[in-house]
Amino acid sequence: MSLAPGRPLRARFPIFAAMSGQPFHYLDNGATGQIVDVAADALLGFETRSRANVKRGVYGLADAATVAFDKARASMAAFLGAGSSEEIVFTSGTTMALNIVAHGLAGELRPGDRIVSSVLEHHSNIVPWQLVAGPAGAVVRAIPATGEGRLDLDALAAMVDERTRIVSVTHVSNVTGAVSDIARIRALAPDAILVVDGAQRAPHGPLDVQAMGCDFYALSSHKMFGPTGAGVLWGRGERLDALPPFLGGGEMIRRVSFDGTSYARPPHRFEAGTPPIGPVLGMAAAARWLMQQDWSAWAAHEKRLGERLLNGLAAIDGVRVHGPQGLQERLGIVAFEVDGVHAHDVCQMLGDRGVCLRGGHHCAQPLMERFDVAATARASLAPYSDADDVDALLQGLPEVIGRLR
Amino acid sequence: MSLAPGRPLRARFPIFAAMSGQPFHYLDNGATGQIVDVAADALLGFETRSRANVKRGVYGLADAATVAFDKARASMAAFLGAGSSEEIVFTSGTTMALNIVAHGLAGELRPGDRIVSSVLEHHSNIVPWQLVAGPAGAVVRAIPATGEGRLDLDALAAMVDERTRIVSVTHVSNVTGAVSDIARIRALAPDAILVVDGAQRAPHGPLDVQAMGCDFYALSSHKMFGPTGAGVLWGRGERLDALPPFLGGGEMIRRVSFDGTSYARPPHRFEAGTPPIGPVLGMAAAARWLMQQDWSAWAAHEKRLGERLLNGLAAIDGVRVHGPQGLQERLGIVAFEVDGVHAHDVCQMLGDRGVCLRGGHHCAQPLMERFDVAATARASLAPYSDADDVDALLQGLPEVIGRLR
Amino acid sequence: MSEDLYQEALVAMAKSGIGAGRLEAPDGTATADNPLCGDRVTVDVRMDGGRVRELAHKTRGCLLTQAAAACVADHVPGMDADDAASLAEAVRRWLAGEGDPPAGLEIMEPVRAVRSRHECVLIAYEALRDALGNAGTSR
Amino acid sequence: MSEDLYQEALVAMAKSGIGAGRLEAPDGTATADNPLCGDRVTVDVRMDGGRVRELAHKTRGCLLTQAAAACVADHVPGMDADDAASLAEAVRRWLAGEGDPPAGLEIMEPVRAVRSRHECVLIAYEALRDALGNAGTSR
Ligand SMILES: Cc1ncc(COP(=O)(O)O)c(C=O)c1O
Ligand SMILES: Cc1ncc(COP(=O)(O)O)c(C=O)c1O
Repeated sequence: MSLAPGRPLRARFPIFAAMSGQPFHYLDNGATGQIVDVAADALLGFETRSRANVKRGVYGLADAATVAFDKARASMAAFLGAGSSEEIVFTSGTTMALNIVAHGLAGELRPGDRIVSSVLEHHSNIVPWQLVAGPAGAVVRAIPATGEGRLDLDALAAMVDERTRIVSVTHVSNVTGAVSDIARIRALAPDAILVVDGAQRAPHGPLDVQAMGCDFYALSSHKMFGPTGAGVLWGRGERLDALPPFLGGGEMIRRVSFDGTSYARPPHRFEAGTPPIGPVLGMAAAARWLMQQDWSAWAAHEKRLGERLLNGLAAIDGVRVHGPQGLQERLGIVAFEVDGVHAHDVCQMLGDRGVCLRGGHHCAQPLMERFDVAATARASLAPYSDADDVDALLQGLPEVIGRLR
Repeated sequence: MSLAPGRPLRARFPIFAAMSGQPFHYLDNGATGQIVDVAADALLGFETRSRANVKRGVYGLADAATVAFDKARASMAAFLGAGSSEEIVFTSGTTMALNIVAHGLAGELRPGDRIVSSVLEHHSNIVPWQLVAGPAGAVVRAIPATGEGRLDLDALAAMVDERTRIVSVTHVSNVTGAVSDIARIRALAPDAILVVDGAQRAPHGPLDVQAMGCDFYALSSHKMFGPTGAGVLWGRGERLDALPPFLGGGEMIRRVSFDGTSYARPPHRFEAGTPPIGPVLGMAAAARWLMQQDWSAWAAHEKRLGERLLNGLAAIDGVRVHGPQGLQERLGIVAFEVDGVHAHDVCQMLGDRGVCLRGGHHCAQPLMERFDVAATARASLAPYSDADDVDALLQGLPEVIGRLR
Repeated sequence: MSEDLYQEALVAMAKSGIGAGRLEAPDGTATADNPLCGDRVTVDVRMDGGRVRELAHKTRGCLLTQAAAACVADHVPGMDADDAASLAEAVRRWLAGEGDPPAGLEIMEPVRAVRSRHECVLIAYEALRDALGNAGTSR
Repeated sequence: MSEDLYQEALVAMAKSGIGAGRLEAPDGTATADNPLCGDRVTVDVRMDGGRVRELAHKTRGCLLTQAAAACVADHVPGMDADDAASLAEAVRRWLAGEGDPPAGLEIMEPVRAVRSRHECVLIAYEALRDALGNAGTSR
C-alpha cells in the first residue's frame, strides 16, 4: 500500500499532472501542501453526489452524511492517537483551533498569571494569547530561541513558576524546521496547561498526543494534503469538558432560551454552525491515507533531501541558513537569507524558473527580529519532493544572486 | 444565460445526475442547498490544479491564487451590493460572521445596554449575543413573533430606547419563511447598530445591503449553492473600521511583537489564518452565476410552488402550518406540524419515499416554544424544485399519517 | 427501511403509555434532551435499598423515544441500580454495533442502521442513569 | 516575466539611494508596513507652505519597495502637498489597471501583472500620504 516517496508518489497528487509541461518545483509545503487524490475525491464526492447537512436530518442522504462525519472524527482520532472520537473538535484550521483554546481559557486567567509562548511561534500561537491576556491582566512571556532557531528550554526551566498557567508552543517551527521536545516541556511545566501547535508536524505522519503529554493539539487539513477550510483541535477529555464554549450558534447547544442557554457536551460544544463538511471529509481521507504509508522510508527520504538542500545552500556564497545545522530533531523546512538580495526578489525570480518558495516573515515576526532580518526565503519539503526540486533551487539561486546583487 | 427554474435547471446541479434512478425530492434547501456545477468546478479546480496559499507568495501559482481570491471578494461585493470589496470579510459561514460581529462589539457594551434579537432567530443569532452580553452586564431582549410567525414590529417600536445599542434580526426566518422589513426596523431603531442574518435570504438572489440600511450582513456559501466551509460578513466601511479583531493569527496583523501587536485594516483584520480558499472561490462562482439569472422568473416559480405546497398541506387533515398564510413577504420555507405524529417520524417515513425534509427545532427553540411545539417538519424550496417534489410530499404525507397515527 | 423501523411492535410499545407520568417525591429524577430536535425525557425513580422500586417518565418525543421510555419503565423496576445505570452505555454500544440488545430493545433492531435516530433511543436511558445518580445520594 | 520586472532601470533606481536617510525635525513623518513580508518605509517631509520642500525615506525592503521609495524622493519635492498626498490612490488605481502611471513609475509597468507585489510599490506612497497628513497640522 505504501508508495515510494519522491516522484512515484506524484501519481497520487493531481497538481503534478495539471502542471506537467511546465517547470514545477513545489517547495512551499510549509504554506500549504498539495491535495492527495483521495482527499479531493472525498471532498468532491460529498459536495456533488451526496450533500446534506450533518447532525440534523433523518432522510437517507442526511443520515449518510452524519455517518461519514462520525467516521471522519474517528479517523482523526486515530491519526492523532486520541483517547476517543469525542476529543476531536472540527475547526476551520489551526488558527481557529488555537483561538478556541485561548478564548476558552480566558475566564480562568487572573491578573498576574503567566502564559508562556515562544519566539519561534507562528503569529497564530501568539496573537490569540495576547488578545485574551490583556483584558485578564495576565502576561504573555516568550521562551527565547537559541541562535540556531530552537526553543531555549534551559531558559524555560528558569521561567516556569506557580503563576505559569499555560504553555503554548509549536511542535515544529515553520521557519527553522526545529522539532520541539514536548516531553521535556511537559516535565518542566508539569502544572501548566500545555498547548501544542501541530500545523507543521501533522504532514509528517501520524501522532500520539497522549504519549506526548500535552493537553491540546491543533492542526490544519490543507497542510496535511487535505482540502483548505478544515482543521482539528484535539483536547484531552477532562480539559475539553472543562472548557467553556467560545463561538455561539447552532449545534453547540443543549437548550436555547432567552431566559438562559445551556451547552452541549464536547466536541459539539465547540462546533457552532454548519461545519465545513466537505473539507472535513477530505481531511479525514488524507489522514487515513497518511496512516497507511511507510513513515520510516518517508522520513529517510526527507532527511536525504534536507541534507542535500542544506549542503547545497552552504556551498553558495552569501547564503545563510537560519536554523539547526543538521537534520537531527529537525524537519525539511529551510529558511535562508541572501546577502544583499531581498527574499521577495529571490522568490520572484526563482518563481519564473518554476521553483516555488515562500519569502517573507512567515508569520513569525518575533523570530525574524531574533535573527535580525526583515524576511527570509524558505524551502519546505513534502514526501513528493525529489532531488530535482532541490537542484532546481540550488542551480537557480546563484544565477538570481548574480542578476540582482 | 438564465435557465428556466425547475427541472431544466437541474442540469447545472450534479447531485441530480448522481441520484437519478432513485426517487429524490430534495426539499431541505433551508439546511443546505445543492452545489451548482460552476461552484464545484471552482472548488475542485483550485484544490487539484492550482493550489497555493493566498496573500503571501510571489511565484506564479501563488500570485494567481491571490488574484482569484481578490476576484472572489469583488464578486461577493457585487452580489451583496457592497460599497467596496474591502467591506467583504470571508468567514467559514454565517455563524462565524455573527460571532465576529457580536464578540467585536462586546467591548462597546456597558452594563444595562440592550441588545435586541428576536424570537424568530436561528440560534446563531441568539447565542453569540448571550455570550457577550453576560460578562458586559448587557441584556438581550427578544422581539416577539406574531401568531403567524413574523417579527412583531409594533412591539419593537415599544422596545427601542436609548440603551438599545444593537438590533440583530434575521432577514428571512428559516422556519416560517417570513421576510423581515429591514427598512422599517432601521427606521424604528435609527441609532442602533443593525445586524442582519441573511443565511436564508442569500439563496434567493442578489442583495442590496446599502439600500437596506443595515450595518452588518451575514451569509453562508453552502445555502447559496456554493461549497460548505465558507461565508461572508459584510460590514459598512466605517463600522468595520471601528470593529476590533476577534480571532488572532496570521494575515490579520500589521506587526507582531511580544511588546505589542498592531492589526491590519479590514477586511484582513478579521481573516486570521489561512482562509477556506477553495470554498471561497466556489462561493464566489456560485454568486456570479446567481447574478446572471432571471430572478423575476425564479421568484414567480417559487411563489407558484409555495402556493401549491401551502394549499396542499391545508387540505390534509390534521396538518397545521406554522407561518404566514400566503406568499406575500414570505419565501418558500414551510414548517408544519402533524397532529399526533412527531416530525422525526414524518421525515423518516417520507425519507424512504425520497422526500427530503427536515424535522426538529431547526435551531430555533424560542420560536418552537412560541408555537408550543417540540419539533416541526419543514419543506424548503430552491429554484430547481418542481411540482413533482411538492406532490411527492403531498401524496406521501397522508399515507404516513395513516400508518403512524 | 422505515417500514421495518416502524414495525407494529414498536408502534404499539410507543403508544402503550407504560410508565407514563410522574412519581410524587421520587428519590431521583433527571431530564435528558435530544439537542437535535428538542425532544426530552424526564425519569423519576423510587429506590428500595440498591434496587429500583418504582419508575415513571414524562416523555415528549417521537415514536422511538416514546418506545424507549416505555421499555425503560417496563424492564427497569426490580433491577439492581448499578445494572440499570449501566444500561445507557450498553445501549450506546449496541447501537454502535457491539453486543446484544438490552432487554426489550429487540424491537428496535432496525434503528441501528439509522445513525441520526440513535439519540432518540438513548435519551431515555441517559435520563434513567442520571436519575439513579441523583438517587444515589439518598440511597 | 521577472526579467521584465527587474529591468535595469528599476534595479538602478532601487540602488540609487535617492532620498535615503532621515530629516532632522521633519514637519511630518510616517511609517508604512507591508504586512506580508515585514518591509517598512518611513518617510519624513519638510514643508514650505502648501508644498513639499524636502523629503527623505528610510526603507527596508525589496527592490520594488526601494525603487518606489527612491521614486517618491525623486519626484515629490516641489509638489503641492495635496497632489502628493493623492499619489497613493493614483498608484493603487494604476496597479489595479486604471489610468497612467504617476511620474517615475513607468519603469514599474510589469509589476501591474503581479498582484502579490503591488504592496511593495504602494507602501512608500502610503507613508508619504500619512507623513503629509501629520505635517498638515503644522502647515
Ligand atoms: C436563519 C439562519 N441563520 C443562521 C444559520 C447558520 O448558518 P451556518 O450553519 O451556515 O453557519 C442558518 C442555517 O442553519 C439559518 O437558517
Ligand atoms: C506553525 C504554524 N502554526 C499555525 C499556522 C496557521 O495555520 P492556518 O493558517 O492553517 O490556520 C501555520 C501555517 O501557516 C503554521 O506554520
